[in-house]
Amino acid sequence: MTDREIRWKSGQKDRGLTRSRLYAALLAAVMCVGLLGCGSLEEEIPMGRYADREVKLPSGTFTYMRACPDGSYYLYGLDTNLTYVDAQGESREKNWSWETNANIHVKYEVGVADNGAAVFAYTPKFWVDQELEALWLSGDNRYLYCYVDEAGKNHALEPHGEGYQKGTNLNTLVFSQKGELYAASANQMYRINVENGEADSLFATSGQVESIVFADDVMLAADREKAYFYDLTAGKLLDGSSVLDEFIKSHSSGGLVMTLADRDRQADTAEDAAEAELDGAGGTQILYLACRTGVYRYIWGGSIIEQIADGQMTALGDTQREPLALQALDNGEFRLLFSGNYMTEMYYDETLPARPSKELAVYSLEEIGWIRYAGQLFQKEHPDVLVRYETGMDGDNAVSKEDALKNLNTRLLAGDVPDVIVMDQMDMEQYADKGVLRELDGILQPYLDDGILYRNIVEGMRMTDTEKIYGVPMMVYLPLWLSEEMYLEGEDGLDDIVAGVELARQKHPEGPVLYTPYPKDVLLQTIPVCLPAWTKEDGSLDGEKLTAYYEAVKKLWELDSAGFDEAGREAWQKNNMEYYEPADMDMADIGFNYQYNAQQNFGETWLQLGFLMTPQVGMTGIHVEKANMAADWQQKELDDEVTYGAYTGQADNVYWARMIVGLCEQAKEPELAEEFFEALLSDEMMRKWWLDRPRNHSGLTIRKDSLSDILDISNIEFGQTMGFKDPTGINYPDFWPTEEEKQWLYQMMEDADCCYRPGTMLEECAMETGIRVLNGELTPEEGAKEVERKMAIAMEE
Amino acid sequence: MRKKIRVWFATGICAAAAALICAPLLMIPSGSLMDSVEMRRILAPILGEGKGFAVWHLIPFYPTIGHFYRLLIESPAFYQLFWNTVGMTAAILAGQLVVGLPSAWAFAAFRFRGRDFLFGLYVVLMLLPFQVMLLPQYIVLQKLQLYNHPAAVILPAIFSTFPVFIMYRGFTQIEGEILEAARLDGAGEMQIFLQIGLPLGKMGIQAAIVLSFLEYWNLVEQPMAFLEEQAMWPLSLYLPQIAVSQAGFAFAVAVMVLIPALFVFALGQDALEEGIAYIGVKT
Amino acid sequence: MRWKSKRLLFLLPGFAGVMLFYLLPFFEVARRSFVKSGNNAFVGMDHYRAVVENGAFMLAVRNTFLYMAVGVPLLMGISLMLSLLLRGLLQRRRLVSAMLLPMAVPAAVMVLTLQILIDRQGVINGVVTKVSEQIAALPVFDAIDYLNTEWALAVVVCSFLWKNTGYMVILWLAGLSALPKEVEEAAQVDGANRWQNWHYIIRPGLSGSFFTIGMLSVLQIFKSYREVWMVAGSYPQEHIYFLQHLLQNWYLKLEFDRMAALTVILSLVLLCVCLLLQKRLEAG
Amino acid sequence: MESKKKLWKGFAVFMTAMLIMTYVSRIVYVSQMPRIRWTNPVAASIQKKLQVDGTVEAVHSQAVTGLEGLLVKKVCVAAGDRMEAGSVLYEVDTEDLQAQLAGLNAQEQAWQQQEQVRRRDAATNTTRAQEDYDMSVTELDRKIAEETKKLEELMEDLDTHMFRIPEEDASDEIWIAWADERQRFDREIAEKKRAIEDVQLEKEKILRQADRDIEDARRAQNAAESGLDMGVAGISQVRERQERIAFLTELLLEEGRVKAKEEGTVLEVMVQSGMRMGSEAVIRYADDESGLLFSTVITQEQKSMLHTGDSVRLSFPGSSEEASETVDSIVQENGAYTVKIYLDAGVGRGRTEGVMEVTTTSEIYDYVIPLKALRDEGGKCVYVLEEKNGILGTEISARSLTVRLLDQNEDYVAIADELLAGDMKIVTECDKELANGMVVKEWGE
Repeated sequence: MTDREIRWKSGQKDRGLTRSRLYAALLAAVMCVGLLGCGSLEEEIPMGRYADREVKLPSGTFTYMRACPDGSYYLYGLDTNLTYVDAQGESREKNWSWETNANIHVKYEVGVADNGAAVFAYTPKFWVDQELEALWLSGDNRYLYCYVDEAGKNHALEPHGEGYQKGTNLNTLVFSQKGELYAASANQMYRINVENGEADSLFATSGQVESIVFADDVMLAADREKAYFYDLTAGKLLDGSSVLDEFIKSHSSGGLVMTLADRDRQADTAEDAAEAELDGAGGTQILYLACRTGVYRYIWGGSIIEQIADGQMTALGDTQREPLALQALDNGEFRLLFSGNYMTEMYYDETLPARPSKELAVYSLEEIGWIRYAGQLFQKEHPDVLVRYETGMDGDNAVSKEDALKNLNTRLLAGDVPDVIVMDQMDMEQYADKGVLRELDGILQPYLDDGILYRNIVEGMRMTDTEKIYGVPMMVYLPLWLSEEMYLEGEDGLDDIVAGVELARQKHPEGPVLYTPYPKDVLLQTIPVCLPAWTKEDGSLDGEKLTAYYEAVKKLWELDSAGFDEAGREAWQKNNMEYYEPADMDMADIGFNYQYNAQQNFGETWLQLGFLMTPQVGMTGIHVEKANMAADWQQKELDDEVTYGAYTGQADNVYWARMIVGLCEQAKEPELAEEFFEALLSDEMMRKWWLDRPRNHSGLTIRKDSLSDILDISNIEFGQTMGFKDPTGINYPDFWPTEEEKQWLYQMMEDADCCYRPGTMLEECAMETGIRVLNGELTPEEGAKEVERKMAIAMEE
Repeated sequence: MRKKIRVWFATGICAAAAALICAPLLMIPSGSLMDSVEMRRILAPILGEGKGFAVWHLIPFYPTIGHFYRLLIESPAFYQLFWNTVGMTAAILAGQLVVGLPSAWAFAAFRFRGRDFLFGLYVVLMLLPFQVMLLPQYIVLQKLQLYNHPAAVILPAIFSTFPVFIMYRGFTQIEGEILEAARLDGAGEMQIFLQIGLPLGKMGIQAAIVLSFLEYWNLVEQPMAFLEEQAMWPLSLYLPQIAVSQAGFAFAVAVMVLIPALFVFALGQDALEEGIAYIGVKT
Repeated sequence: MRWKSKRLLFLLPGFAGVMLFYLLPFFEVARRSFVKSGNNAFVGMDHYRAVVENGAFMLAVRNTFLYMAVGVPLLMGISLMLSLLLRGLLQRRRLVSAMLLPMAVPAAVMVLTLQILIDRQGVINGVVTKVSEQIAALPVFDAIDYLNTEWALAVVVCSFLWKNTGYMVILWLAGLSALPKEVEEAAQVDGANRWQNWHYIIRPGLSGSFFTIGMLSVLQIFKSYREVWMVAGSYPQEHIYFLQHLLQNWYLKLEFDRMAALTVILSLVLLCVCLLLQKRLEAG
Repeated sequence: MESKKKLWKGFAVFMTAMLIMTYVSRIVYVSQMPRIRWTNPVAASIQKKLQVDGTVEAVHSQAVTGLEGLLVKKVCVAAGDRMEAGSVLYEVDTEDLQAQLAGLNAQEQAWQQQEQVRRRDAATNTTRAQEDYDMSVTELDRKIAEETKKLEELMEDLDTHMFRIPEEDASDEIWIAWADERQRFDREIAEKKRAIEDVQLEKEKILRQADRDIEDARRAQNAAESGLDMGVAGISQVRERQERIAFLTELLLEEGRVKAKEEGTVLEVMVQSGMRMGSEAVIRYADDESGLLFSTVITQEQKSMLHTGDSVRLSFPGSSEEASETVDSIVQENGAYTVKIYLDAGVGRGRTEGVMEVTTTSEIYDYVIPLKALRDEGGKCVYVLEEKNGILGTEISARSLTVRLLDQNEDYVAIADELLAGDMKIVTECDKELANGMVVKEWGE
């Protein structure tokens, strides 16, 4: 190309540049659209909720609080003196002479008036009056009453009057603002004149009235069923409010307290209150009700009850405490006295996020339904905790196990450690050696001492080198063979299995015996019970055992294939192919839970090696995901029962550990993690899981009592959910274990002590080489050497 | 005449080499048109389900565009990831130009103590495998609050030493005298860089762009480590673990990934050719 | 001095980024290699000793060195030869694009095709056995399980060449194009045969490219680990057990301090090689 | 250069195509997404309404029995007629009546003569029996008198003996003799007493025998008069004939018209003219003061809503009449339950069917959702909306949650489960078949 030519080309290029620049601009525009796609907007959290702060109580335990309109209140406890706390918080004790001889009286109820006068219901320790003592001894513990005026002068109060039933106790004593005493017995409401004890009965009640409030001249008395409005001046019962009754009926369990406040003083809540007028009572009052679910507001005489504070994240929500008294303060705050001598003040705080503060991080490699369920339950019980459950790999996406582990290790090394780790498919020893896991002996000791857990199973998890336990399985599978007749006699390992299959083969020359369409299946069924035996004490691989294993497996494979000629096997594999994809099945999910629609051609198999996965399904019809033969045979009305039993490979008493839970050493919330661990191990959690989701195959719980409870839950209770419907819609009824079978199951759980954990490196090597041995590429010896070689490198590292 | 034979001989060999390299790639378009049943049947031996050897039909017996339909029409996930990848790669390339170019120029045009040592260090950092850098970079990103954000992949890539290394080669073609002459004429460093450096190093820059594109278009390790939210993932993570049952779909994805790459090659090639021609004229 | 500060201005942004994202992390790795992972107690050379004495390390070094020794020269040679041939051709552009294609294929798909081709019952074995059956002369070929025998390394090298040839051809072309045309034309006028043309003109001109392409080949060797791992898994056949397998397995075993030590050793070795090469090639 | 421009154009076209396809595929993806509507579970009680039809009939429907053997000439009432006391029901054929009457009278006379003869024999027997009785009484009285006299003498001897007690110092023999003497006296007195008793016993026995004889005689006489000796059947037959004669004569007086004895409504007439009546009922009617009975049959499941003593609302089709009644009895018969409600007086007069309605309100359940939200996939479950973030950012997906069923009516159901929370969004409507984990969108346009 001559110079001119090139320049020409380049020149032309210059003019051409403008159009290509246009395309470049277009390209840039397209690219920035892509960029926009990447940003993620910050998710805004709803702000503002009610929180509470504890109020320091004067010394002594207080069980009664009388709120006064001006924000001050009286406190009283059975073994303390009446204490007055003014609006600023200073407390003054009232010392009455009557109080001093406290030791002679056992005080039960008390009622305090605004001016400090009080009435006590008590029983003297030493009876003077024989007749009363007789009454008392006869179990009718009738109270005596004493009135103490504000000065401290006391005189006995003997309620009498034509409507007054002598025998009943006045359990609720309340003074109105005008200082009149109103008392309620189990079914009657009285007004008692404190001077002479004159009691006139006002109205009958269905239950024991527990709270009484006064609005000007209308009294509201509430028992656990309904609220009674009583017009004090006219002296007659007014018609009640159905809304209030319904609310009281549904919220009185766990403690319901109420108080009244003038609407005008409740500045902020006033203007949005509905303008309802109760006839004659002048609706200037707001009734506040506090119970476990929160604080509610009822406009006197109105027809709606609104919730203004959520009890969840405050002391109200705490199941251990019960609210005893409620006081509405001026600035929309509330003061609450709880059982257990605990008082709080609830205030509204804009800055607090509506979300809980503490966070519990739970990690597992794959999604485990039970753990998520337990997390949600734990969160419901601990409203101030957010349980964040992360999984390394979520089903469909494509992060491989090594990548997920790499991500986890990065976070562990960088210090961002989860609180609880579920180590299914993970190498527990490695994390234990590196000090990531916390030893659980301390926590487990009480469980083991009083025999709650199966000791052998927990001991099975003990590390050989450090003699400590770092992880405990929540559920286990037990090996179980199942066949139409007694092929497997004793429990002496692999040769017994081979002998059994030979027996079955002689009986049924045609078709499969063990139902293993692919080489992988023979390995799947036998590795779990043999792998634990392959590692010697010092951790090295036991070559002969591995060779013996491969020889036995080869024999099994030949036996199973003997039933087919070449073409027959191919055809059989073909018709299994569409529901069963061995290629992408790796050891992680050999737990027999792959989608296996073998029910159709089940009839041809006579001996099944599987794992028992659901406790509450009877032995006679063992439902092992892969081998629900019984159900099939039952339908074929075979006369003889299905026989079953435990089998062993080279290792005996093997149990398959599932949901191995461990706690992290540098967890951010160690005591919360411990609490979660104990919640997981609690009987309540185990039972709830089974009651709520009976049709699941998470395994047999390691808690003795829960296992027996679950097994005892009668079949009917599960009603419609019993039975297993396979994809083609055939419904297999489950069979309920008989008593003798239950004992057999408990015995198996007792002596299972050898732990098998899937997903280790040895298992993967053994599996791959095993397939090559069965395909004839390698002899069993070569196979064993191959595995040894590979493991050598791993050990070497 | 001899010259013609030699040319023919050369094209023959190169064509053979190109054919050999592309042969396996032909499996991708053919695979993308094959439905999963046929795929399973011909790959049965590999899956351990049959005897004999697997065979590959370059022209599928039962072709179907089902995979493309599922990929391009049915679910918008592909596009979400596609634009993520485009955005990320564009940002990285732009960033590398803005940052890498001056560094490369600095190495090429200036003499300063420890230049060679620093350049050697750059090369070593380029060579180090990502596994090693995973943890420390994670800590750095965590501190910069960049974890789980596209910048966690973009920033480290922008400051990668790979483009610097390649662009440096482009600049070394320029002899020192021209620079000295330009400096004598009183040209500022920036002017020298823009007037002389850029045009001369154009070839190195375009090579760097193409090679960087190749590098970051199929990036796997970094996004998997630093991006938790799937919505930010690049295309390469859409199907990193392909089971045979999804092979057809994976091949379809591969086809869609190759198309933009083809354009970039062609354009990059073009620019390269031009750069080469341009340089030829200059010197 | 004005120039000095100006010049620094060029290097500074890039260097700052490199410092933040590469150098600092590298020093962190180096620090961790001298310190016990749990309580940061200074341990000195224990980790290094542990690494060096480790059996797997020796195996990995031998394999990696073998892989490099075979892979890099082969790659450079083939791509140089191809680029020399391509230099003169007209359809150069299309052929180079074709060769570059494997680079653009996502790793996962490339692994899938590889598995289909080189499985014991894979396509290649199938074709070869079919061919050997037809032609009586050839001995009967029994299927080789490439991944589980010594052939594994051959397979890895072939896939390495297959993927990176196009890549290197571009670089060689770039290097060749920088050579002055006139000198070559003059040589042709003097009747220099091809070999002399190569020896006296082209080879010296390309010395700079030798270093770049050499380094980039080594880079591609390290980058190819991902494919090897996806095909052969964490514990492959012993011949293809490379340093990066060791790194990854240690990482999975949380043995970060040993991994750090190995990284430091590796990077020192690379640095020396690089500086040496740079000095010799620059000078030459 | 040409190819360069073409390439840039190609690349740009490709990128814009991809951009457009992004929107197209998103539209397609969203259009296929099932659309749902959701609600929050509400704390409420379940109201169940049970509406059942039933029949109304008389409690114990009265029946007019037919007159045996008579021929019906004309029937004057039909089913459903009102009838008052005395209104004519039907008329009997008078000739046939007279013929039967004559036959009966003849039988009566024959019987009368036979009766006189029997009565005379009986009278003589009774007088003889009376005389035997009187004689035996006087003889026995005499014997008793003698015995009692002897007893008194002995008593006096004993008293005198008692006075002659020997002194203390007397010798032993005297004491012994006195003691023997005293014992002898005691013995004789005991014997005498025993003798008197025997006589009295014997006297009573004879007297009783005598009474019985008199009694038999007198009864025989009565029987004779009353003709008892013909045996019970005979007597009744006689009496019956006499009654029938009386009745027929009275009917004859009425020219054969049979009248109603009390007021009521005719329910059913089983006879027509020209038919000879048997002994069974001819007309069934409901008399007024006995109440009406509403009865219906309900299933086992409905039984749970109804208890004896509940108040229900009854309405009668075809009339605006309504009443609230209480359930009197619920009886189980082979799987189903019959409910019986006795209507108060005046309710449901003249109606034959009624509709029973009962509404029950259950206790307050925590989580009540519309029935259409409940799905059955191998166990009751509901779909709950939750956020799921995948490749396409955060999406709403429906997760199935197995629940326990507490109570339900036609359109609401009360469910229970540990994981349920008030703020959960439960899917009520969906335009496609839902599966677990499916991505959904809210029901926009």
